[in-house]
Amino acid sequence: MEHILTLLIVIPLVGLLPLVVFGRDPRAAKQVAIITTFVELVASLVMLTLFRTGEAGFQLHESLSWLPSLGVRYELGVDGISVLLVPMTTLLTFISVLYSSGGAIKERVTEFMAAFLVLEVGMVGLFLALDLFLFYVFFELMLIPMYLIIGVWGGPRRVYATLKFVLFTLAGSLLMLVGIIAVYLASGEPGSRTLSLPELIAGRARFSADFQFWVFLAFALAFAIKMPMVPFHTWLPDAHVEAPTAGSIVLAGVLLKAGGYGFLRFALPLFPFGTQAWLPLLILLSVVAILYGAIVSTVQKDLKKLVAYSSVAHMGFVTLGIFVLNAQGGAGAVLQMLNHGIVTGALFLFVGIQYEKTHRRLIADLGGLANRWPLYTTFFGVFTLASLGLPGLNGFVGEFLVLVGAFKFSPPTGPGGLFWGPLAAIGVILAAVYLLWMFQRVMYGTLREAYRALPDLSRLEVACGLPLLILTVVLGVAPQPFIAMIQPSVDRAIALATDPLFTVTVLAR
Amino acid sequence: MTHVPLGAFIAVSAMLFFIGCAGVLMRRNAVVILMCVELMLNAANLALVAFSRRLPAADERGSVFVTFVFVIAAAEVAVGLAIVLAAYRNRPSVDVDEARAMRG
Amino acid sequence: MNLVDLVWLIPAFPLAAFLVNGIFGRRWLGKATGPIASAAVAASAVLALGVFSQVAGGHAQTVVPLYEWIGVADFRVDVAALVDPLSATMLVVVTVVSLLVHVYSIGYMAHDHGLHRFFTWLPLFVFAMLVLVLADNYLLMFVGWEGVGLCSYLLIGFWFERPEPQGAAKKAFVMNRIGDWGFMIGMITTFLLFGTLNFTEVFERVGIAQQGVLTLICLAFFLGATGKSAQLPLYSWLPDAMEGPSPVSALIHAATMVTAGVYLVARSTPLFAAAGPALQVVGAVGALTAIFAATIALVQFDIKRVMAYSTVSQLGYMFLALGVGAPIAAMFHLFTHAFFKALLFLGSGSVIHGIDDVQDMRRMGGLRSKMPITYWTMVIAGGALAAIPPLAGFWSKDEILATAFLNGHTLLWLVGLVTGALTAFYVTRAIWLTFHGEPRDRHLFDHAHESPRIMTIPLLVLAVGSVLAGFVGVPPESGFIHRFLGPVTEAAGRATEQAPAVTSIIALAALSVVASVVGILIGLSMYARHHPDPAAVARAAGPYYRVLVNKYYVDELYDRRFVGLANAFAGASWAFDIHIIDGIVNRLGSLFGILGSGLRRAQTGLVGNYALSIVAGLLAVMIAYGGYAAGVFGR
Amino acid sequence: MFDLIEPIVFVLLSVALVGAGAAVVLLRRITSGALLMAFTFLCIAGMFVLLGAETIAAFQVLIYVGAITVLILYGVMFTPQSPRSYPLFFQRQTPLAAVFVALIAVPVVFIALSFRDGGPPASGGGDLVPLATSLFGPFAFPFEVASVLLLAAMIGAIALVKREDPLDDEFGEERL
Amino acid sequence: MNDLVAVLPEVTVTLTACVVIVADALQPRGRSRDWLSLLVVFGLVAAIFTGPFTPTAGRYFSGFVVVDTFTAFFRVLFLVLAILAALVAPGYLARRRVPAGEYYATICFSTLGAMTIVLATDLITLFVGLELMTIPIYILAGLQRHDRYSNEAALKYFLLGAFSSALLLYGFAWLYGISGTTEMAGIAAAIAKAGLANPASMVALALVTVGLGFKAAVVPFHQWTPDAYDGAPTPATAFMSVGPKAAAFAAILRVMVGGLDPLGVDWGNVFALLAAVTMTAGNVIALAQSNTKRMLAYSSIAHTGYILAAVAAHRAGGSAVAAVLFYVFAYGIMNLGAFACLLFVDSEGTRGPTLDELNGFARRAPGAALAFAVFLISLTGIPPTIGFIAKVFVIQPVLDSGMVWLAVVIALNAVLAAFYYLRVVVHMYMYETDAKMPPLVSPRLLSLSLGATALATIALGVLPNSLYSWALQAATPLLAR
Repeated sequence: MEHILTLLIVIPLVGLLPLVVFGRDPRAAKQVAIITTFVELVASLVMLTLFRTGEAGFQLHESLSWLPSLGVRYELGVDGISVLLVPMTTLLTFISVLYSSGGAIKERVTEFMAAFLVLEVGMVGLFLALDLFLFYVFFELMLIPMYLIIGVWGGPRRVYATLKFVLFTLAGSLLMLVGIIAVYLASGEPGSRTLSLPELIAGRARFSADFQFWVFLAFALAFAIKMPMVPFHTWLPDAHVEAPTAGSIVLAGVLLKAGGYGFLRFALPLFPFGTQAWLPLLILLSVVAILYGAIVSTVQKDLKKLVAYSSVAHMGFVTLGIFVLNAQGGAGAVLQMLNHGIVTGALFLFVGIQYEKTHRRLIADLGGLANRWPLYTTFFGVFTLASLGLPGLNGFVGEFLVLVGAFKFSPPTGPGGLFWGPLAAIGVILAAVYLLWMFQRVMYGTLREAYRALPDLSRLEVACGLPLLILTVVLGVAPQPFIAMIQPSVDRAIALATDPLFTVTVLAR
Repeated sequence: MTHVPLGAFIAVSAMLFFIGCAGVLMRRNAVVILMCVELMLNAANLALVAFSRRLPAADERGSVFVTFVFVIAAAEVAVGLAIVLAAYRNRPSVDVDEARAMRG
Repeated sequence: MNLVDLVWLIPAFPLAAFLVNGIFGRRWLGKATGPIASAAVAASAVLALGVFSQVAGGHAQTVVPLYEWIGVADFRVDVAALVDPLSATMLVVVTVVSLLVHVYSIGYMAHDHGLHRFFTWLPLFVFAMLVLVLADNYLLMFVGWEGVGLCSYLLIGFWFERPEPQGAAKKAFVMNRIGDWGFMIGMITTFLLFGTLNFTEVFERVGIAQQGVLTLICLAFFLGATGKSAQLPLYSWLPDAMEGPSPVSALIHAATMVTAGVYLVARSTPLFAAAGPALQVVGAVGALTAIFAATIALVQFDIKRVMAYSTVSQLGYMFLALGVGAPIAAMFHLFTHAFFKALLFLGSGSVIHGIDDVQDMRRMGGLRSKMPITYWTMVIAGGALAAIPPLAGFWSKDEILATAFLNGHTLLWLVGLVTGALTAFYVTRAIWLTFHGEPRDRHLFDHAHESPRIMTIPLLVLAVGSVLAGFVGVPPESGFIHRFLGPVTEAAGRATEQAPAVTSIIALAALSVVASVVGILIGLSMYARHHPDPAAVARAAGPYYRVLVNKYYVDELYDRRFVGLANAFAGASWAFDIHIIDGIVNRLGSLFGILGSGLRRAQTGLVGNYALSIVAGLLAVMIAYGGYAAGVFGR
Repeated sequence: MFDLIEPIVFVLLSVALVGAGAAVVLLRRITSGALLMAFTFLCIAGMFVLLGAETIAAFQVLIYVGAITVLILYGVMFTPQSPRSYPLFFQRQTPLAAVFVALIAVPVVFIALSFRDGGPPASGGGDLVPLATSLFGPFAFPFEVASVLLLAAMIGAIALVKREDPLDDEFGEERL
Repeated sequence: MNDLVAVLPEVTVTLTACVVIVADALQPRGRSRDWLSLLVVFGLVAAIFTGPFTPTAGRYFSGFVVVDTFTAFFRVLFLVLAILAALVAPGYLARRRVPAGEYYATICFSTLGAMTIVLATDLITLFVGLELMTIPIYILAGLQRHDRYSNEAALKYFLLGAFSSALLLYGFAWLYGISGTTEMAGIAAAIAKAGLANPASMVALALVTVGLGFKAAVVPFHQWTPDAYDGAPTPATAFMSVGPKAAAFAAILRVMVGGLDPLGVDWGNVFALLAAVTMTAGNVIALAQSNTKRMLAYSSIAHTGYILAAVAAHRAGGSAVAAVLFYVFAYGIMNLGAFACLLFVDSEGTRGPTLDELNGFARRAPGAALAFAVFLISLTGIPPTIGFIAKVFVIQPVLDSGMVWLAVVIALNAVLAAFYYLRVVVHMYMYETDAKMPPLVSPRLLSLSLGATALATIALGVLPNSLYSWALQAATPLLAR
């Protein structure tokens, strides 16, 4: 049990073997993938039970020497920031695989499942890695499978979309790699250098002010592209529109979280001064993302594009919450990541289901579905409402906490919370506008003849949606237990980022 | 008796070297280019021997080097001519400007 | 046993009904959904009355906690109920009216294929409304607040296959959201100021804040109230909301939800009282809305729209009351209004139901004989609305006007008085056009029929209510309701009022009665004896008339101008996204392509050129070395 | 006046050397170019003698003037060119090339003059003994490698020109 | 006697070459010659295993041959590359009627030359080795002698190669003139005295830079590369794109770092500039290529740039040299693999497949496509492959020596490279094949060796430590001073 984290990383790899062996038969491949991801899900829940709520530090810590000549360690651990994201990841992966095995993926099933298992390794490892280098490896490991998933099983413009996705991500991450190596070199005298996060935090006083300034920029660029923050977001709509349903689910549900997670886990604690230096810009971009994403969403004609742009807005709340640097904002940001993963993942799932049936994604081609698909309408409606932040559903809690944090935000210079807060709050109104409008145009009105024969949700589809539905309600009605898990670690991260003494000492040098 | 200074030898070798160099850049005939390369090698030889004979710490290394250059030059010419011939068989021309099927 | 501790059962029943009907309704329950929902609401109504009686029996104000909802650092919000006279009153109003509407709906919706949906969402609404009422902090209240908004959205759009309901529903939700923006800002600033969102704690600490900030907070909250309670400038969704089924209009858009705004402000009386200017804004907006809506109501022909505008105007009264520092009067009017306005809606619903779903009064007429019960009950309700003593409306409205006058807001009082006259006129007009005179549509008339008992009984009950409800406020200033709510709203500064002289009160009452009577008489003379003939008046009025018929062109302004502008802006930003932001990226990509094919040309395939580039390179390298050696490029 | 012999010889040799080299580059008739090249090699050999490296001079005559020149003459013979106008012997880039070469050559030649002379050869007399001793002593390894190089070149050259399969026959017997 | 033992691997290689020639001669014409490759492999493997028996670090042949960790590292690298080149060849040689015996022998000779370079302590041996490495490559390029592309490739490579050799030789001559010796150590000492300010050493240095830069295909001395790689028989291309480059960098390290370190600051900056230009030009031109073989040729230029960056960062000491060694190794196996993958799509009359000819490759030959994808991803530098680790090891010294701009240039170039590498994956996996596709050939030997190489690419990407620490050891002799 003390190696549960390693187990989490190994399970999908183990699943690859039978996949290769029985690869010839697609049905076998599906079963293997489903079983593997399910075991992984269970394992992650076990991990959740082993987690001790209320502790700020890293738990279930594992550390092995991996690349001593570069001070790189195979170091894993979870804390409040990551402990909930991992089960979310495994759940979404499981659902994606489950749904895809229902016939959404018709050709090259084995390759698809293999890609998904590799992807899962990357995603889970990302949230567990405590060594910068290891983190980077997992960060990049997610790239190729997703590249193939979009490019091979995607829509008509898939090649353009997938290359765009990869190049954007690489452009950011490679600069981050330079940053990571710079951190390694600055981490100490030759021989005593390291990339392990705990040690780096301990010795972060070595990082001079403008070192932090530049390296933070390198990190921030990578994360901002991954989030994505305006103006680095244009890869997202294309990628989502072209990606197969399962791809969209994990892309929106998990990959986007890598950015916010990276900020909170690495950028803030390591570079307090860099954070302070770039804070105003990042706050501005966050609020812009919130409003801009919402405004652009209102005029989208393609269902997936609309949800994609709404993601931009929602991620804006995450970054806003992170960079206001206070308890409410931080906790809200993490919750928002969790909720966005569940809700948007679900939205993409159901858009996909709808697309499988009608083969239409243009909102104009749809309408009146509520007549024939009461069940579908219910699911889709609930997730829409959650996405627009209806109190009582999970979307609200995160956004509201972020708003509280935003109002509290009081920088030494420049506009403060009472300026940003209300602006960000407008995003909530706009969300209602574009999401409800979308919902009406798709669900209300008169049904087209062509769709009369289409069946409502199948058992499989309900099975995919139900867990997410339950989580949506639970997290909305009783979020406190989860907050209790998140809180201490978030506070620690923020304390590290705002430690006034530290900033002084750095500036002194 | 008066000696020709080392610098003079080197200067001459340099002249010869760059003459050969110019030849490589100017002529079209593969064989002539080969000749020019040989001129350059000889210029190098001249320099080497001059150094080896006239340097304060004179030793025979220069001469040894030159001997090896002889061997290498021979090998080079042999192979070079073989290549030119092989090409000439497929397309009877030794004009290097006509050998541009691959470009870009 | 202590019912107050069971207060959570009150919302629990409707919630249960919602879940049962929602999950099993479509497949198995079908028509059974109606009785189930009604039963649930009945149960909570009984319980609510029990709680009310206990509170009335002097049970101290209590907080019934359920669990901790959100707790981050100093930001802590519990799910807890605050039971005090104010919430108790609302409990009764909400549950009782809801019960009646539920029962009525069983008949009214009997033939609708979406029956189960209707009886899924109606209890959900009741649940949300009860949460709103019971909440002991702003955030929880906000949950109910949004919940009722959602339900109203769903129920307005109940007949979602037709385009109008969709538009109306969306309009309602979005306008509410605009209000909610204010609510949120108010809420969060409140938290920043007082470090809590809990009502009682906030009110205790009211002293620490200076007036300016408080005023801002209150205005923010009031923005929320205007959205919910359809006040200027966010009123225009309510008339459109009439696209929903009549019972919905009665319950949500007359009796309960729309009064949430009033409730919010009444709840926050201590805040508003401490923030002077805010109250004046509230009063002004209220008065303005009152007369504004009343004038529009004068010329409408859709019976439900008349009622809708009258609702807007009556809500205006309530805010006027709040504005002049008479929250009790406001609550009192809220209480009575719930009965007679619900009755008016259900009545018009019954009419519409009786003449297969026609709403245009110009096609009605002479229905009195066909549907007597509906007629008489509506006459009573109309009287109450027109504030004819001793009907309910008279007492509450008269108290509002009296307080306004006595507190020195003469202008507001005058507006209220005129509005009273107008109200009397348009209600007379509505009733006359509907029930008296010659049937204007023979065919409809022949098929007209009285509604079944299940619908008429609720009408009767409400009629009784409309007659008697007023007496909780008798004698003025010291009736039961005043004694009951007094403690809640002491902060409202009633102390400023010297105990008013009875004579003055009677005088004012007399004046307002006169106003109403005048209104009625004009109405009768115009529509009963065509003297002057309405058409002639309309012609005479000319442009003014047209302005009224077109509701001051506000809808045009909102729906065309604003929406159009917004869409244009959004489109522009998307174009920006595609052509500028994404364009730059793609340009960059193609740039490298061009660069590449350009450099390709350097690869001429000519050995000579290659050799030359080597020599050129040699020269460059020599220069570079020389440069570094001479330190030209630095080291 | 005898002590002026060496400079005089040097000057003559240099002039001949440079002149012949330039001729190789500029002359149109390839055969005569080859012969001039051989002449250049001879001059170099003369230089070697002047420098007191008789053995190297001997090698120079044997290998260059002998072997290599012959090889090249063969090469010239095997690859006859159709007659063409003089400019076509030169590449289009000739002027540009001249400029570049000049740009490098001029400074380099001047730099070359800066090498300081170490006086007369320390060990007077022939260079045969030291050469031989070092070649078969310390430089044994490169010596072996060089022999392998010759082997490799031989094999390669044969592989490139030998005719075994019919494909080669489409090119005229008469040429070789 | 001890001397001979010291160079046992070299002797073995030579013998192997001779045996192959004889065996080839004995074999009657028209009979399959595939077994020759196994013969070569056997010999070369033997050579690898003789390595450990040679007496450890020391100088032999009266100090003109040095055997140290540096030598050992490169010996193994060269032999491994030669083995792979021999393994992937047979099918192609048979199809295109390329003389097999000569092919293998030539590879052996070239390898011997490369090994000589790393044994050298003085310019003479080094130059001889360099020529023995290069001249067989000229032959190799032209070995498919009925193919005019092959002829042209050989001709261009030879003429330019000879030209650059002359430049290099002249540079060496001047170095000798400046220092009065041909031993690196001596040169180092003398140069340290003279300094760059002395114009003569400046000229010498420039000539040497150009000469060695040409062999390693540094822009602007690179233009022979695409044409030579493109025209040469594909297996030969696979070999010449890695072996000579590795040898060239061995020479650069021996001469520049081993010999001219005192001037480091001066040539370091120039090399940094050259590196930046090289990687950028290589990548940008590769973007515009439509033929896979030619694209890979340009990509190999880009990789030269990355390696050169590490050389330029030699101030960082051991980590820089180790980075060069590691990268050369990584580049060797992944690039050779990538070129060899082209052998699957090999149609008469063409040089290499165009991108479109790769459409649907993943469906037609899943295994080969996967291997190719792995090599491409590794060349891009994405984990978990050796290519990624190699980039990391390069960036580290570059940053360490304070050349942040160069590190950023490397990063951005990697993005450019990703575009065209992954575009190949696009064609293989995301486009459907259409009719009139050239038929696929899949010799078992080729598939096996490529599979093994691909596995190695990933394995060394996951567990690079042993290799890197070996590289670090190998770096020490150069820095001992």
